[in-house]
Amino acid sequence: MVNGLHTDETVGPLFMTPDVDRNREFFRRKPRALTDKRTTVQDAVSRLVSDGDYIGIGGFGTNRIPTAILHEIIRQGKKGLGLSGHTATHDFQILAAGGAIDRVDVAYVIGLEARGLSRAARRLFEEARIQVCEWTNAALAWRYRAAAMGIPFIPARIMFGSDTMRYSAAKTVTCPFTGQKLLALPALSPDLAVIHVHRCDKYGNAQIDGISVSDADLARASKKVIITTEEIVPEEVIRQDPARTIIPAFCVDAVVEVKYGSYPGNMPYAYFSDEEHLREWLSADSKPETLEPFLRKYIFGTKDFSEYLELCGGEAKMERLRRIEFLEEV
Amino acid sequence: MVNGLHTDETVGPLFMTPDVDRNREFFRRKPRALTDKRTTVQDAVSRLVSDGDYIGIGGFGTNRIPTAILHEIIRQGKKGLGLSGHTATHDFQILAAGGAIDRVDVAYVIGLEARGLSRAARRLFEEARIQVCEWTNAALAWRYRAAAMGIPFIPARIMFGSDTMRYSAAKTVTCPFTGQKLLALPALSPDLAVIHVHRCDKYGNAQIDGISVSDADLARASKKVIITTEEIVPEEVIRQDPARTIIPAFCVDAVVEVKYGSYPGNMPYAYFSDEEHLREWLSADSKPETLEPFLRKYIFGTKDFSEYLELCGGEAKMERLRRIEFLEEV
Amino acid sequence: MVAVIDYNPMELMICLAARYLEDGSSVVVGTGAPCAAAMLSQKTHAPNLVIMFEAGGIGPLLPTMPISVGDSRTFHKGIMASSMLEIMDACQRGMVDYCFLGGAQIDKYGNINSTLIGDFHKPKVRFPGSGGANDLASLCWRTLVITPHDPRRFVEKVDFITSPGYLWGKGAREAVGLAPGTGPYKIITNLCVMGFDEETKRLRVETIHPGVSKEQIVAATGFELLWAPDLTVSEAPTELELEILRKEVDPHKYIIGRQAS
Amino acid sequence: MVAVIDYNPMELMICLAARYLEDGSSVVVGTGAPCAAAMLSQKTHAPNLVIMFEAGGIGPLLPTMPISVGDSRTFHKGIMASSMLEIMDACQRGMVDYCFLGGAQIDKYGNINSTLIGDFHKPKVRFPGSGGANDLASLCWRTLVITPHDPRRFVEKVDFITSPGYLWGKGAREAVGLAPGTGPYKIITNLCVMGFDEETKRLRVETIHPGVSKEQIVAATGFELLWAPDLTVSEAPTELELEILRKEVDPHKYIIGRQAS
Repeated sequence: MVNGLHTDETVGPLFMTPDVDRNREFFRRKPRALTDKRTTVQDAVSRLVSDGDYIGIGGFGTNRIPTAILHEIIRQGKKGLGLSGHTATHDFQILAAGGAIDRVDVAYVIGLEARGLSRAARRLFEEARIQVCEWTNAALAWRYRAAAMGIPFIPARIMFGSDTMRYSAAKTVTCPFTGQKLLALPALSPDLAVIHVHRCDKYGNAQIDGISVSDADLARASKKVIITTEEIVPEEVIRQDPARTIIPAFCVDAVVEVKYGSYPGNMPYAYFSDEEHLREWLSADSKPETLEPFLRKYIFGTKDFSEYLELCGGEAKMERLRRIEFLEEV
Repeated sequence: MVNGLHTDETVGPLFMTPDVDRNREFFRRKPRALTDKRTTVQDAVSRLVSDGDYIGIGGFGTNRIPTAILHEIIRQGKKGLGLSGHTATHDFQILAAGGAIDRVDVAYVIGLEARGLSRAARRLFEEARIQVCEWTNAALAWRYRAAAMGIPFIPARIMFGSDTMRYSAAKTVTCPFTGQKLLALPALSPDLAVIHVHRCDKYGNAQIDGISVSDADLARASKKVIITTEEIVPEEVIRQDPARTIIPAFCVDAVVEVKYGSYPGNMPYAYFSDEEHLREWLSADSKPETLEPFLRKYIFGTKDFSEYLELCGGEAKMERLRRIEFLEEV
Repeated sequence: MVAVIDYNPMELMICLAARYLEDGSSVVVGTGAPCAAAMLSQKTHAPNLVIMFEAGGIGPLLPTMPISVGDSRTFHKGIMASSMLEIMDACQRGMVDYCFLGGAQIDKYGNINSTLIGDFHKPKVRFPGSGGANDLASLCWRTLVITPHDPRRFVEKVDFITSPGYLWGKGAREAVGLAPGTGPYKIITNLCVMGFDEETKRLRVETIHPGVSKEQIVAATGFELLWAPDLTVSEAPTELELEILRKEVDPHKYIIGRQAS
Repeated sequence: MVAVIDYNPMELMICLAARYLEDGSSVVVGTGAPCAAAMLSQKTHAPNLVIMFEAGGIGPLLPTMPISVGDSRTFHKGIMASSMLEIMDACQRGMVDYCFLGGAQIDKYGNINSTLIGDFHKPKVRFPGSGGANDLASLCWRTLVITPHDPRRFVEKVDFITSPGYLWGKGAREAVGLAPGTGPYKIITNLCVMGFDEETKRLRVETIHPGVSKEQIVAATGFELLWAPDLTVSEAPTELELEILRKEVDPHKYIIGRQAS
């Protein structure tokens, strides 16, 4: 890209419409009542995940991720999903391994940060088996925010001059006050958000300890929301300290208690990530021949998340990860 | 306004520029270091409030308001201030009584909600002694948010078709994705924000219990920030639970410990509003002849907030308001 | 035999308003009569009504009537103590069903003035301004109004449109850019309940309060009203509604002790 | 007499980077060398450096090196555990001074590729993409890069501009709409430190690491480099820097045990 050739034209596909009037009609019908939304992982996935849905995952890659739901999505053989790749690391790896996704808004995918790259995930791109639109972490976070705010776009000052912009579906807009050119980021309203939290009540009023990443906006932006939680607490715990609520119940469709639910990822103030097991994943998915038996052992051969956890070392392993989280062990 | 005559033209004055590049230059120089910012009300006002400044007040009218700073602003005879009237009730009443303000972005002013209207404040308008631009509560809150986000405007779907819009300084903008007309709200970056909180450390890392109204955005949007606090706590209290921090220290310029600082307003979980004293204010400011001795007694005749509090009943009064807050008394 | 139940106009207005709030819906209320209506609604047919306050309180267990839209009662044991934009964002994305407004003037299209009487630059009477009223009227699905009924209030043309009703008629809201499907729903006064004619979007009397005549309503209204073909008498408060209103919602008679006009 | 201090290239790069972070400034870091540099900086000349992580951690008392930009170490006893947009908003409004980036390719204007090699629709090699890199490069005042120096990395033209450097030269950032006054600041490699020529905004070698020759640098760079007129030798790590780096910042040698190239 040189001076004379610079253009603000973008060529990426817009997977989700920023039509906020359509969203309003949907949200109009979404129930607000405090009803008991507790269910199982199996039920939540079979009932709320449809082939072709576009999904956003809470947390940050290997931190506070809803592993049980991700496993169940590939266990139930869901197909053709779209994904918001807002620092999607182990979450992307799981869905890619299961062949569940065929389109992705990329901010950060494939990599597991310092741990290396998932070759299975990478193959999706290098073999052109996935439709791709490029964005950035802030772009996807602001896109959630626009949808949460009920506006079709939000202006920002990123991506200009880059191929990230060129292969995105952003557009430009002029500020009517300053005359400045700004990037217009289209509202992103996933069909479904899946978010793991520290605690919530049976209605879905949820608390998160530590950083909330983009989950407040994601939960509000999404049409449906599945919450998995370390613990379901009495309503009184929520009402005792309502400033702690990050996600209000009227955004939530299903609540599933999954203790250790972020494993093998980190759950702040609870347990650290299992680096050993994440290395095993990365090693296994380097070749289709090793990925297949790995998935058979850990996902397709297990009935549910608790069987998976047992295979990975169960309570003893979690106790060790707890000690690492609390800096009692390295 | 009828069909044929409808126009989106707006005629209100834009008191503060939404030039985010200028703000960036200012914020570039704003210190980030954790330095001891404790000072007195007198020093904070004399050092950080200049005649002509445009000010935003935290809280919500008679709830969690920085009364001591407001009193001191009129005690020091500051003049020509601009104000963001984002549900400014008792705060507006104080500044109006002291003749400190000459322009206001109105969302809600003059009134004290169910308690009635301040006639002294009303006279400012009816005698055309104040420049006025109309907005709404959400408009001013989103304008803070735009400034906090570092963008010159934020789109919204309010004010259309109303005279509130006509007498505002909003403009319209077209969504490049949906073609929809949206209202562009210009970023509002006050020269100074004054916010009362439950606790903060000496650096200004602040916690608010209960609703935060628009204070998270206001603190980030404003060039300078004065925090008054019920209590200054050790840094460790903040670091113990960093998810509780609503305002980070690098936004803050001065920290003043003012116990009961929201009096006669409500401080959630601490003390209720003093309805008796607020009625006395409303009654006194109904006529210039009664306002003058009232101000002499309570503001100009007192050295500081603690003398004011003493005049109003001191600890015994605060104990009663504590009991009302905790529903032990009506 | 129908028991004769004694009630005042304010009590009637609150009971009528309460009945419009569906169970499982959400409502942004202010202080006063709207808050009383929402509380009554919750304690009768709509236990799952989600009550919100524009300063950030969501789903409180209201221990008493708030005196401010932002005081600590508004989030007492709430499901969330949030922020103003939490509420406004929820309204804007379509998750809030009802809101309540009031005002100094209202015209035949339900446009409301709570800003000023007279000239903008030197008003004869200045009021507080929009506050969140314009936001709620623009963004919530259905706007309810509880107001005294008199000709100074119900005027042909408001001096200032603070909050948009149907502006100048059908299609006008959409034409200026407001979200489709929104607008004023019912106007509840001390004389009658009015809705809006589907074709003209003009105020139309739907039920007349017991003991009130059409002439009284006409005399109290500064413009020509429409009348529903199936005009009926407003249903009086039930004994249960009154008992809950008086004993649980407003035991100190802060609201129901007030004059309705 | 100068003591001979033994250090490896990674240690040198971290020490050099650390020195660029001014006391009282703010920096967004990732994991690895940038985080080590910020920690070292804080423990030497810049105790008041505010360290931020893009997932939301602000001002932690880092007990150990984070393994993820969002793990619990990144807000351990922090001044705030916030959100991604808290960080990005702060960057966008101009409150973040420094950020660190890395990438697979970098060109003479400091444009960085961390997205792919080859064709977009069927890349030869796909990398993770921008993550927050483009955001930080667009919004922070000064971008620092710590990277190995080899000709596959320092290329005439990157296959994909993930994060903007100076694009095609002076004025280009402003021309496309990026905030004025921002851009790459220093590129720290295992061979040298490069800045940018004021006129052309091209990479310019400013200091050469001890024992490295100009020829080595030329051979490791796929485009024509500029050379500062006052070219000097990079200042080696001090004993104190190395001691703190090895004992306090990275005692397990997660970072300093790695190859720098």
